[in-house]
Amino acid sequence: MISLNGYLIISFCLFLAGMTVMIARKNIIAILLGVELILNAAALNFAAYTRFVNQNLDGHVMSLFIIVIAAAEAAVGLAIVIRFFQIKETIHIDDATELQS
Amino acid sequence: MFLKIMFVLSALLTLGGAFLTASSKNLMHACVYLLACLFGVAGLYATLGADFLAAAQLVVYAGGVVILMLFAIMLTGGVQEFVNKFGLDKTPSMGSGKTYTIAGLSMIVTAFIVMKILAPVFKTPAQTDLPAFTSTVEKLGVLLVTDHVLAFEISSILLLGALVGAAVISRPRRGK
Amino acid sequence: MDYTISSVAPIVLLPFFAFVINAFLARKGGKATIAAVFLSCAAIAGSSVYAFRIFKDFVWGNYATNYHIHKFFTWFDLNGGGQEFTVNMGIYIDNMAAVMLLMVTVVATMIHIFSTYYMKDDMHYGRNGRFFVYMSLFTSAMLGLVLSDNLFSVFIFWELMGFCSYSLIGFYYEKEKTGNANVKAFMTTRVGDVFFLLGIVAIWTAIGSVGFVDIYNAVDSGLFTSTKVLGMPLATFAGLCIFMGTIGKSAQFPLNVWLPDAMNGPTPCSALIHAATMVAAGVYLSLRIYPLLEVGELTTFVAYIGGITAFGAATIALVQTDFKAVLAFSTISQLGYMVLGVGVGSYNAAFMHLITHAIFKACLFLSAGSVIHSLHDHHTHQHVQEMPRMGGLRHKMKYTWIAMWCCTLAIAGIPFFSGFVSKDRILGDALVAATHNPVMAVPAALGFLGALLTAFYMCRMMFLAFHGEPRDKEVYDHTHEEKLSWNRNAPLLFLSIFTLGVWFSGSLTGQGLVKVADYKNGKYEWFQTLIEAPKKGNFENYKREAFGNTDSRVKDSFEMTKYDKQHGLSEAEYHHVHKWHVIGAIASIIIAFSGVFIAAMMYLWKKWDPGFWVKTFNRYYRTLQNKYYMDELYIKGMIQGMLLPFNNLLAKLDMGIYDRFVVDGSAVATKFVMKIANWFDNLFVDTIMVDGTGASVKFFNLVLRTFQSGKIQFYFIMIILVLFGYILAL
Amino acid sequence: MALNYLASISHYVPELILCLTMAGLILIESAYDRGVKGSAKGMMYWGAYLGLLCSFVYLFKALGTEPLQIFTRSIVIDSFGTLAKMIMVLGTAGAIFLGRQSLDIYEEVKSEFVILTIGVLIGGMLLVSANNMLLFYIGIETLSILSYVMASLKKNDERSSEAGLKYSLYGGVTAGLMLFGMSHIFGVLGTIQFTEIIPAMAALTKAQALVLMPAFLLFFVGIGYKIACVPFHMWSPDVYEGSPLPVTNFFSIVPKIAGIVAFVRVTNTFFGGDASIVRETWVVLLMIASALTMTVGNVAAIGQRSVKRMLAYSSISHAGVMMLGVLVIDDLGARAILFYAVTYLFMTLAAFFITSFVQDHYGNDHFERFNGLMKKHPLMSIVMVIVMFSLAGLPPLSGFVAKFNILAAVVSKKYYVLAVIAALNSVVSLYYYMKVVRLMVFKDAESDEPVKGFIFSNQVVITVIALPVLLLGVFWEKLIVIAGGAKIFLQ
Amino acid sequence: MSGHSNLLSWILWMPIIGVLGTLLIPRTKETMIRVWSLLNTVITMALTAVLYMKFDQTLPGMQQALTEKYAWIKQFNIFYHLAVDGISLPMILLTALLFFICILSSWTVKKQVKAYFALLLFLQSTVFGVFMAMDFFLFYVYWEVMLIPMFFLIGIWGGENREYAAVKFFLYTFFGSILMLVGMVALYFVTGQGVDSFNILALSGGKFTNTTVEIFGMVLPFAKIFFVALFIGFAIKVPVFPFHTWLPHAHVQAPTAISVILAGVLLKMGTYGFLRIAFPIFPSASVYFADAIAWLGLINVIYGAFCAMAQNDVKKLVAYSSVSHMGFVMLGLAAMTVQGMNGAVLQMFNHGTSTAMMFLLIGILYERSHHRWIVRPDGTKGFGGLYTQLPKYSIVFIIAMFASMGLPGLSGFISEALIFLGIYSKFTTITVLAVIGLLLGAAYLLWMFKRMFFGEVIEECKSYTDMNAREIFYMTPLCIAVIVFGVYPAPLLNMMKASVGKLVSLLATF
Repeated sequence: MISLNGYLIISFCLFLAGMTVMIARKNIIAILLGVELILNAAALNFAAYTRFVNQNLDGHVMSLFIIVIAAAEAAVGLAIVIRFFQIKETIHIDDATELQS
Repeated sequence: MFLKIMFVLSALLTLGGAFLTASSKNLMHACVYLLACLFGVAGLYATLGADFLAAAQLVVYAGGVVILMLFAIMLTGGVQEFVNKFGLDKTPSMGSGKTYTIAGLSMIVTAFIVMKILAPVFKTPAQTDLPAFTSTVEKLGVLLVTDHVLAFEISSILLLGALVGAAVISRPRRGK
Repeated sequence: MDYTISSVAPIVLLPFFAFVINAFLARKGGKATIAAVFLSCAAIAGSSVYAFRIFKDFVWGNYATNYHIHKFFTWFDLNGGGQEFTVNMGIYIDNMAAVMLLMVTVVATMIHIFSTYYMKDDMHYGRNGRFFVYMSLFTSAMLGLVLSDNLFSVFIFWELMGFCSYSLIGFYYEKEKTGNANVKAFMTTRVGDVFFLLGIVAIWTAIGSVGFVDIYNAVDSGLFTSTKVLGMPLATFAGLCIFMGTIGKSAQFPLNVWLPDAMNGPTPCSALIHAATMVAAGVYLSLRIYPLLEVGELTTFVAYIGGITAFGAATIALVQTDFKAVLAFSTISQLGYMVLGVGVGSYNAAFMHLITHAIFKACLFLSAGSVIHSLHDHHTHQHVQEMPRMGGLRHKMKYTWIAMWCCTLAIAGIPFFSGFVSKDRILGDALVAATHNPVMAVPAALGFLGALLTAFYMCRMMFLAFHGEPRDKEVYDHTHEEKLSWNRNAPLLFLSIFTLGVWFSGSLTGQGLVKVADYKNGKYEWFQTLIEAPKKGNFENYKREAFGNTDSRVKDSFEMTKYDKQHGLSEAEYHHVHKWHVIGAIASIIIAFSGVFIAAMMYLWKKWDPGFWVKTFNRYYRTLQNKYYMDELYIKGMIQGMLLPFNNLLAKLDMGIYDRFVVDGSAVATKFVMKIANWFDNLFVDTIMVDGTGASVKFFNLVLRTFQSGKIQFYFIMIILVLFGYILAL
Repeated sequence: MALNYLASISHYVPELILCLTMAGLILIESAYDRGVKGSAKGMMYWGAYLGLLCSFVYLFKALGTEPLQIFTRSIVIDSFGTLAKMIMVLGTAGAIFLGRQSLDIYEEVKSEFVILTIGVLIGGMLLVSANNMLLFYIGIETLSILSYVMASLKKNDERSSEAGLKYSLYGGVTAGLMLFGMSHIFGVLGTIQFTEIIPAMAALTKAQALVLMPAFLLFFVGIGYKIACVPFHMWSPDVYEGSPLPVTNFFSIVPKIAGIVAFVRVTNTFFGGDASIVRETWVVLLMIASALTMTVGNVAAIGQRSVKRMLAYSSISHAGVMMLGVLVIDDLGARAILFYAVTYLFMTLAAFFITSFVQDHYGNDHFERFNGLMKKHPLMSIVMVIVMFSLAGLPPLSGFVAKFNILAAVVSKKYYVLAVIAALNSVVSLYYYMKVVRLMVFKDAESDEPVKGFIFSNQVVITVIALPVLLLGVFWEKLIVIAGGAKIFLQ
Repeated sequence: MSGHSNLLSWILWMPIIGVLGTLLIPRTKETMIRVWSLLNTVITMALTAVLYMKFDQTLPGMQQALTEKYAWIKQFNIFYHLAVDGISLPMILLTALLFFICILSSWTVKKQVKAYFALLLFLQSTVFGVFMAMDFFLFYVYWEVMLIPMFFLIGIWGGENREYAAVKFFLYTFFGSILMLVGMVALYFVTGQGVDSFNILALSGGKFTNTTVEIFGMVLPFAKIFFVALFIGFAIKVPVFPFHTWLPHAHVQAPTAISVILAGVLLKMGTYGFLRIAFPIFPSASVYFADAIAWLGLINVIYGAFCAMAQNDVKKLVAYSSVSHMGFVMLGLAAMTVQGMNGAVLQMFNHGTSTAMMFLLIGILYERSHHRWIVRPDGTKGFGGLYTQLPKYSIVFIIAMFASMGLPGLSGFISEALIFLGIYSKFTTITVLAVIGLLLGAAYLLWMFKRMFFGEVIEECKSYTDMNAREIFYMTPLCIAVIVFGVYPAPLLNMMKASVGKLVSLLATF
């Protein structure tokens, strides 16, 4: 039960959930939530592989950095969102279509 | 056994949190569900013997990112015409049936892609003799100042840059 | 006497240098132009001296001997890099060329002299000079053609003559219609020329040379029949192609339409180019390639072309009222006789007719020029060319009248005149051919009919112009009395001397009778003896030799009876031939006289009313009753008389239907095709293919823009889809 | 040779200098009040230039030395990377120079612009020399996260912030995908070390190798996004358009070159070994991607009204051309890419410089603004003509030689069809490049007003930038020798 | 291997010296610029004359004594390799002559004189480069560089629709040459990147007859595939149907001197490419595709002529006539016989002179009339009675026109006759059809001449003045060339025959 497959399936589900959020949601902050989900899926994979396949702690290091960088990215992303909100007074993603060919 | 219960609980927490994050109609709720999900992932880390990771997950994500998100949600709730008092118009901006349909279809495709990766992995026989849990903190610490010292150090640049960047962006325009 | 380059080349080079110098001198005007005119005349006179020297050697000096001067030089070669190809140009003079040279130079000299009269007050001097520039160039080209030893150089000179013809027809360039006429002339002959070139190329490729001698040798060795081109023997293909050149240049049916229009040029140029020499060069060419026509079994075709032309042109000439137009059509008709002669195997007669025709037709045209130049319409300030406005001119221009009558009799085929000698032989040979091959009966019959018409229309022309009463009194009155002058009458009279048959045949009357009188001694038949078709086995002595200082003449003496032996005639056959010759001679005498008689009855004695014929064959027009007041009506009647069914049909076919629908029609078709081509070029290639590429790029661009919607989630979906696609592709 | 810890530092001086520069600049920026901004500005710029110069000098010294792995094999220092870094340093210097000039960067964020460019440069250098997935990821994120900020640097401009937004969202997704892929690669191969991948792959069965392909594909999404390769390019026109012009200029040089060079390294690492079935499939995928990239970039560029956007699209197509060098997976390709990068650097810099001047003066950078520039500013126009023709790949300009090298690399592997597609694309590209030339030279100006900012120093700089474009087209042997010497370190 | 003489380099770089000089002269001193340019071209002409003297006509192939070879890019074995043989020498002479004449005819250019002459001289250098380069890379570089000055010359100094024409010209030719680039690079690798991999001379000789290439899994013969690539590149330049549509636009819009260069020299570069590169390198493929080339040539001849006839713009008419005449060159090339090939090279030279004359004459007329309509779109006559009004002009026009339509005694004839002679043995049907081209060629020119020159002088033509001394001066050399080489083509043929023969011998072995 506690096997690689279980973790992989969980991460797979996380990934799918994250992608769903990113595509279905129209709220920009919600989309950022999706990003976090995806990153977590990847990080979980690293940890799972380390545990079950190769015991290479590099995987943990990867996960750690993913967590850290995700935080940084979230910070910058949110800052941009807020700036966007201040300018456009909306956080609806479909309002961000000023730039198109 | 404890491990199994913990795994099941964490898994349920993770998956449930993820599902609810994806489906909740309220952004604030979604954010909280995400928190639950991240807790679950931390639990999963714990079941994998990645104690340091679990801790970091809790600290950085639960303590940092999600709180940041919540602040952001609050900050963007200022305009009444569009949104309710939390700044969240429940239905339109959280996605509609149409968008979920599209997302669902996309997910089928995505699942296909990922399954292409996973299927052979699933087929490989599981390793039976897993090593016993040991604390990874020490090893990780050693790794971080030996093998991955550069990554450890240079990520400061990233963080510094992110800091500056976030500051630049959110700083109101001078002279106004 | 030695024949080196210096004794032959001046024939061509003198007029050519005159051309080069005149090209710079002539336009200066004033004395420079006079000098130019003089230079031209002197040059051609000089070449006639050289030509005469050759002629003397060939014809008089060494009687009954075949002479060939055959020298070459390398024009350019392509030897190098392991490849060999040489283009040799050369001089080839045999008896025919010698005769031709003399004829061309003498006629040209006379015409040059006459031109100094004709062109003198025609225009200001600069223009006069220009005329002589082209004349000199033309003469040198014509002489070059005669001296050529191969088809390629023939073609070169041939085209140069075409250019001169073009320029001289367009001499009065301020007239719109000269522009039409010269384009028409050049283009029509060009149709033949390109095929000529094709024929040259075909022969060159097959036998590696286009020298006449090499061609004859190849004919001997059977190369021309064994090689096949596009499914036919090379001889047929090449012969046909080259004969197309003849058709174009000699204005044979169906390319005869240009010659009447070519009369837009000055009359001396018509005389030289469009009557005496250039158009005859076509016949000269077909004589040169006669073995090809024979081997290629084209003689019947050639005979039909000649017969149809001879008769058709003559019928048209019946109704012409323009002085020069009658002559133009008669030229076509006579050229038809020559071609008919080629077709029926009457080689030497065809050539003889070429010579005789050149002389009397040049004289006729010069006379016409003399007449036209004298007649002025003082209202329009134009020369008068219409016969209805002439009449009774013999009183005013006696010498012209005499000269012209000589020529008319010659062309009409009256015994003792040169035309009879030559034309009668052609007709006789046509009869003989008809007895051998019934198909040939048609050209023969056409020839005889044509002879009748020729006599008729020529005499009609004479009667209308010179006899009777002046029909346009005013013009008549303004015409000055002709005075004997060196540059007006002397050339005419000089040429008219040579319209006598005695120059060409030992007997005064010609071939048929001379055999009766003195058949053992064919000595005086110098034409018949010297000019003979290139035949198998004759050419082993024709060596090509590079230019040096030695005389490379080849002398083939042959016995008196060689002519008959050569033909391989048995006694019975000989008698058969002779019998038909006699019959032909008698018939043609009768025909000629009856033609003259009918003309005289109609126009001179006015015994027969031409209106009668008009009435008989055309019930839409009133009978013309009064002979004395017929000046305008007569012509009108005559024109309406053209509605005689057959003539009408022919005339229409030639000038109306053919010209309009085939020549102009092909122009229309060409225009249509080129419109389509242009449209295709603009629309299809340009718009769809080239700009269309641009359009498709733009369309693609539009598609891309649709993708680039600016919606970030759409981009996400795209990523997924693309990954999906890639995974599927894996 | 692999060095550990402090021993490595002596080989990592260029980056460290830049880190110090960045830190120093932050200090300077924060130390001065806005009242004395003027002198601080100068200091900032000179500091930045100094740092870049030192870095460049050190890089130059490192050129041609033996490749070595430092920091316990997490970084590889080889000539290939070093040359790429030099190019990026130059590009950054150019971008900073332009940023100082441009009115498109507000005065109050100019110092941040400098800081961020150097940050991005550090990220790029990290990416270029990364020898494991971790540093690769950190490098790419450093590049990206700072780029998000740069894209939205034009505050209060909705387009700019939208650009940043899109960039960050797209970057987040692709980073996630890439990590997801990486994790599986890690799972199968058991290592994050690039140098260990070739032996690890050699040990794989075919079935296992096939597992890797989708994972690689996801990995490729991350890089593909960075170099804006079709079909992961969709963010780039929007971001390029929304960003301030100097930022666009910077984006189309430094991150792109870093991405490409890293891509070369990764591809060579993964597939440089034997010609397995994996490799063949991968090459085919790359072929399709690169052909699409070139075509889409070019075709989209045709319809643009704004020169900046046109250049943005054209940079996509150039990335496609450079990818041709990637997919041949050998030294010839690497050499061609380096050469291409050098020329591309100068051409792009010059083009953006001039566009910037025009935009600053005439308000926008639409094509019509270039009308009749030849009469007003011959030097500027001549440079622009040279650059445009060079971008299109006309001899004797360096763009041609670059394209020739790429084609040579492609043809050496006998990918003729691809070569033809690349060739045809350069015809399409000529069309829109020529449009600029046409307007400048053939048309009459809308107004006689000259561009004000085009002072002598700028003229000198533009000339200096344009000279290599011209000279490298003729005297390119030296550079090709250098680029050819810059071998990729694999094991 | 370094050269013994730097003459070729001098010729090649002399115009560049001219460009530099032009740039140094102040913008306002226009006459000085003109004189300097003229002087420069005179020097170049003198140098080419020296080249002609030094040229050994008996040698097939390259002249060793004149060859220059210096390493350029050792890494790729690219050399600065200049040489001449009998095929390129006539072209070089023609180029030198035509540019001299073009400088003279451009005397009246008023717009941006400095840039104009600089570009013109630059163009000259690139054209020389194309004809001298024996390194494929060098050749390609010159081939492409040539487009740049041409683009500006058409685009700035052209007619009202000049931009479109310039762009079209540029894109079209660039498209063609880029395919050539691929072929060139492929050759480089097929030969193993050795010292001679870019050496045109070393590549030639049919080394690739048995090489194959795999595209999408199909094994195809290398030579044929890349012959097609090269063919398209060169065919666009010639231009061969259906790649010809840039030509009328470019010709019509270009200023007079540029039309002259375009028709006189640049089109020849296409056929020169065949002779120098496509045929020697891929002889087997050339023989294989000879049929196709011949048919295309035939279409060129006929189609160009038809199109020419439909034109009401006299310059366009002449432009289309170039299409037609270059079709003859293609026919000659397709023949691959000694006559055909020599004819083709000769035709390249002769067409260069005669068409140059035509364009110059039209330019002269245009300076007076400022339009080129034979018949205006509204149906009125554009010109009429020019013969009466401009007698000298008319005579020169007649010479040019008849040379163009191939009148014996003028230059066009020999080459066309040789081409027919060459092609007949290989393609009889095509020959029979191609003679129609001769007919049409005469027709459209004569018709044009008739409409413009005959008849009464129309009102607007009465103000035209006849050719002035300068115009006569620069028409004279061309007139002389047209006549002299028409009467005695041996000097030209002697130059080329050895080299051409060598090529023919090579092709004959396949």
